[in-house]
Amino acid sequence: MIEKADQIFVLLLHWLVGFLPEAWQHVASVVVCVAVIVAVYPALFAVAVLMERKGLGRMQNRYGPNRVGPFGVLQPVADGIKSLTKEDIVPRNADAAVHFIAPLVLVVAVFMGLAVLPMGRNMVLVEMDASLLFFFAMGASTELSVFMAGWSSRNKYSLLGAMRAVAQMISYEVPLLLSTVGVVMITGSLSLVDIVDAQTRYSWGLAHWNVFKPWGLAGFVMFVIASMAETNRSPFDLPEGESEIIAGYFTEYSGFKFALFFLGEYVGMFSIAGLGTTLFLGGWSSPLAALSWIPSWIWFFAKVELWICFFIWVRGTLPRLRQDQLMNFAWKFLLPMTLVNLLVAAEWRFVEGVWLRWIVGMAIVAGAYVLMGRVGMRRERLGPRSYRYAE
Amino acid sequence: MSIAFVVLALLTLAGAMAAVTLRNLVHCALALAVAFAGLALLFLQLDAQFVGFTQILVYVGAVAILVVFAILLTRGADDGKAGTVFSRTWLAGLGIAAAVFALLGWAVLRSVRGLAQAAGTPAVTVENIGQALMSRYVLPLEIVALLLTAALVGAVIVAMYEKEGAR
Amino acid sequence: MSASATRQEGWSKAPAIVDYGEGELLEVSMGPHHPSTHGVFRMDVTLQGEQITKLKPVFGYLHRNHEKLGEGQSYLASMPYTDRLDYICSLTNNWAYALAVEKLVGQEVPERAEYLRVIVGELTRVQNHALSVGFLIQDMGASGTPLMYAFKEREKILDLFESLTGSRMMCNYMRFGGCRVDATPAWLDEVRRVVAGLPKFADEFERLLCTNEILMARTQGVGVLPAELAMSAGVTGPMLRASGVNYDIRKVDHYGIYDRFDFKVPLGSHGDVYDRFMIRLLELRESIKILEQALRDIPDGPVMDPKAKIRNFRPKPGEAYGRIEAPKGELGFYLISDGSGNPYRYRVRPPSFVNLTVLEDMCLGHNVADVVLILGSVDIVLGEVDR
Amino acid sequence: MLGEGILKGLAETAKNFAGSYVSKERLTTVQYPEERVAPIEATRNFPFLVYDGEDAFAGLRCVSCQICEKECPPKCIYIEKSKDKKPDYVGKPQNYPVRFDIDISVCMSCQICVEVCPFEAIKMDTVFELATDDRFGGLLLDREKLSKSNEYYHTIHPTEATEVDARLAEEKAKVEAKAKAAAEAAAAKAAAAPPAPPAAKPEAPKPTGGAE
Repeated sequence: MIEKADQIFVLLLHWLVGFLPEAWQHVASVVVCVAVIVAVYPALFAVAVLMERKGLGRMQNRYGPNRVGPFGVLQPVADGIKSLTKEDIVPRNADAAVHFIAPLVLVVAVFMGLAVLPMGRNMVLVEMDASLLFFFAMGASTELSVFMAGWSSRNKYSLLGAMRAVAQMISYEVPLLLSTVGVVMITGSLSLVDIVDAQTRYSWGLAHWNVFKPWGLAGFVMFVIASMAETNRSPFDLPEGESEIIAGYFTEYSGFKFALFFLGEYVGMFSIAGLGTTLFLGGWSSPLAALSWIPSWIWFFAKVELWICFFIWVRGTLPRLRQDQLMNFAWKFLLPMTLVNLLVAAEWRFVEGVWLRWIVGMAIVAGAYVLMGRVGMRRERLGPRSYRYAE
Repeated sequence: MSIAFVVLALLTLAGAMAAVTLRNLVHCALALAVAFAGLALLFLQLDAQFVGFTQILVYVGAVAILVVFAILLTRGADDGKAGTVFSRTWLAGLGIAAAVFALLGWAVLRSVRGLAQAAGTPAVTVENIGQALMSRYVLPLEIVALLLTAALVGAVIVAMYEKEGAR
Repeated sequence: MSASATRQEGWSKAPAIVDYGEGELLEVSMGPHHPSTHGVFRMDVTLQGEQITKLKPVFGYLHRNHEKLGEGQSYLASMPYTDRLDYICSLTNNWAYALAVEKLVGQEVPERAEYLRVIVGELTRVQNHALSVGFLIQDMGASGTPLMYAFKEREKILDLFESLTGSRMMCNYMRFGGCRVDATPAWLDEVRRVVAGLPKFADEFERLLCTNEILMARTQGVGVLPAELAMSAGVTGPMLRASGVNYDIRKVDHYGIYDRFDFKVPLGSHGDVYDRFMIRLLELRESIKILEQALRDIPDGPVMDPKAKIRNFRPKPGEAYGRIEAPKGELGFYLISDGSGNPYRYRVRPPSFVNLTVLEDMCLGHNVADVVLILGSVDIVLGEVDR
Repeated sequence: MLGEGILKGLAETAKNFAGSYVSKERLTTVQYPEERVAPIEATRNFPFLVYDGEDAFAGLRCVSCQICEKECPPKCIYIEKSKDKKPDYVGKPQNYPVRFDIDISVCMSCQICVEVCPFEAIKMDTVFELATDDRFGGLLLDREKLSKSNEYYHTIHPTEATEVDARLAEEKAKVEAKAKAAAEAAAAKAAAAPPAPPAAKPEAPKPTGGAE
């Protein structure tokens, strides 16, 4: 029974394609899977948008949307209808073709990334050796669409936003990639399925997730930070920093194209959260052996949603950085930290004693963190101040 | 010669043609990105996953962006609207192109002749590449890494000097 | 040369990249429709990359002929219009105007009315400072959370204003020689309750952001205003004090009954955005102290001088300048009377406007993101700038 | 300095998030059409004309003195004085407004008209749901729309209305006493000397502007 619930979608797929002749089955299963992904993630997108608006509202001592449907659950539907029926405006001087293609490229690229994520036991669309590489390759191609959008709008704010976005995404791709290298080093595979399998082991009832190791913890934190920057989430939302450059690269987008950008952004968030979950949080595995009866796909999506919640929480709290600080943070802090983390991963691999490798690993990570944080803040002469009073 | 190959080849060629014939530099750069992507797909079609993905990651993700940035930073996006796509030294260009084509053609023909003896293609997985890089080709790899590090240091120094000069 | 960037032909080319012979510059017109110009304000910004090389403030989009209107109607009729100058703090505007007219005619104000003025004035300062730091962080991109907390607190104060004066923002409360209506004991108790809750709000706000590394990185060393420049430009208010100049009109002029209260003036030492931000929070705490003292000492008595005239108010010929320490700086009204029912000359010295004049000096060399922040730290209200 | 500030901020928002489910203090929104805030007595919005008794026309306090029209800062009041007269609350014949229009799209709710009115005839209303799709006609209130009963005034501003009523009653009593005294005096005089002087005219209530 538990097995059935865990594999329900796989069984469903087999049952469905079983009606077809043998030769068609492979193609049909791919088509069905793609259709499911293309249907499920926009639905999740709707949920996430609602969650975001409600969560932000609660953090700000207000309700958030609660008028459309019970508790406002139909708000995303209303939003969707609104953006679909809105006029599609293309600026007169815009490069119409590029302006049109940009959102499509973005959405296609982010959906491609989802193909390699194992969303449950035996639930991965394309199983390949280099799936991590594939994911990053797809992530890299979103930058081009951002640039296309910004450039083709012929708007100064768009252009500034696109420049910011591209610079930011390129810069943060480096720490993002490097923070995952530790996982690859330890697991010895670029395949996401293998990485999850390596984490689905339990000792004393506790899972062997990568995040429970010093290099994994540090890598996880850096991955989270870099992923916020990669998906242009607050506090790294400079490309669309609405108080500075209106809406950045999609200033001149409206209607359905804008909705596509919005969708692309959120699906990008899901995919990167899914990747982070896969790499550090054990993918679809349960944290405790005792909880393994819960279906694997529930674990995966729960973790992704939790990740999104964290993004929302951060967005509700922090102000955004400035461009040069963003770059400094990436190149002078995150990048060295990821390199140090590689060292820690190597140490973990080669030091024998269980306690010794823990202590050494944590010492290296914490020492580097404190050192670099202190030096960085001191160099910029930043810190709390005290004030004098005149009578 | 499958249909997929024909489509991909046409896509790549169309991108490449557009990259050299379009008037708008940014359009050229985007067309170049299409050509890169087509090439990557060709690699994938040949089951060379690692090369294919690296092609996308490096060329579409980084090189194309670099080109675009270079265009934006150095000149207005559509300077050179006037004038033809042919430069004045097109004759020399033609000569060079012919020479390169001949060389490539010769190489291809030679390798085809060689391939005729080989039976089947070896399965090149990422794992194989990794093994090879870390064992057989470890020295070249280290040399390349050293070279890149040196280049990186050099770039940092150049950037630092510029900053000092600006102050 | 510069105009070509905005012309139609300029648009059809690359996005207005103009060569001034010193590299490529980008001209951006920030505003009047821009999310963080605090109203309809425009900055013609010339950028090199994202760095500001030139900034020209353009205002007047909200010009409503305030001063000329004041010259065309009776002294009393200008009172509700002053509400609309700095619409965040209408009560201090009322006060400054009432003070100017009282100076003009030598009108005395009853004791209780003075206390009421201090109470509503300091409440106004509290809500203005809360709001301005909230907006500042909003400009920094904090998606509204600090602003909402500030609004929540402001709401309580606005409710107090409404139950005293009848209106939340356009209070129109003060009259020449006192205040329009008296406060009931219940109202004063309510004020005591709200004031008792204010330190909690300040604490929460400080916990939320004051030690935040991102906030410090964004604000420290940004938009530095040297004390000499601030003084020579006539900058006043928290902005001047953040630059380290001890100048508070409450302490200098002792207008009203401010010499009876024990409060201090916080001073900054760097003059950057962070100092301005912190000075506002510290002043908020000082205001709470004043409020506590005023609420403790408020006497009974009339709130309006019985001899004061409302209709047919004709001051003798003369002139007067009344100024107060409004939340944003020195707010002054200059009046010349020719003996008729209307002022001959009616002039406002708006703090926002004068403080805005140093915007370019503070912004040069910083980038677009900082401009928004620096503008936010000036704390302008366009109703007052454009009048 | 190593991210504690950020963590502290996150804790603060988390506290507010959780608090919004348990504490009213952390969820201050009032869901407007269903819920409303408790009305604040001093609230003012747009002016209306008070009438006494049942009949809006007969009881109208306004005597069309046009002071409010003159003092109104944005000049949003338009009054047309009547040619004939009707008795006011003390019974004295007074003019009444034939037309009394307030353009509430111009009115800025400053309540100066209320302060200057010597007859307690114009007061501030508290209704705010005045949205209309007719921008000009719908926002131009005429005398019929402006006239509201004293009872209504008592419901929206009870304290103030009671004070006003007391004041009016006092004045009325004073006027009546005076009239009575004058009538008695006149009667006495009439009894004493045959050529009767015209009945002592009841004085108009003293302008009370500014007392409020």
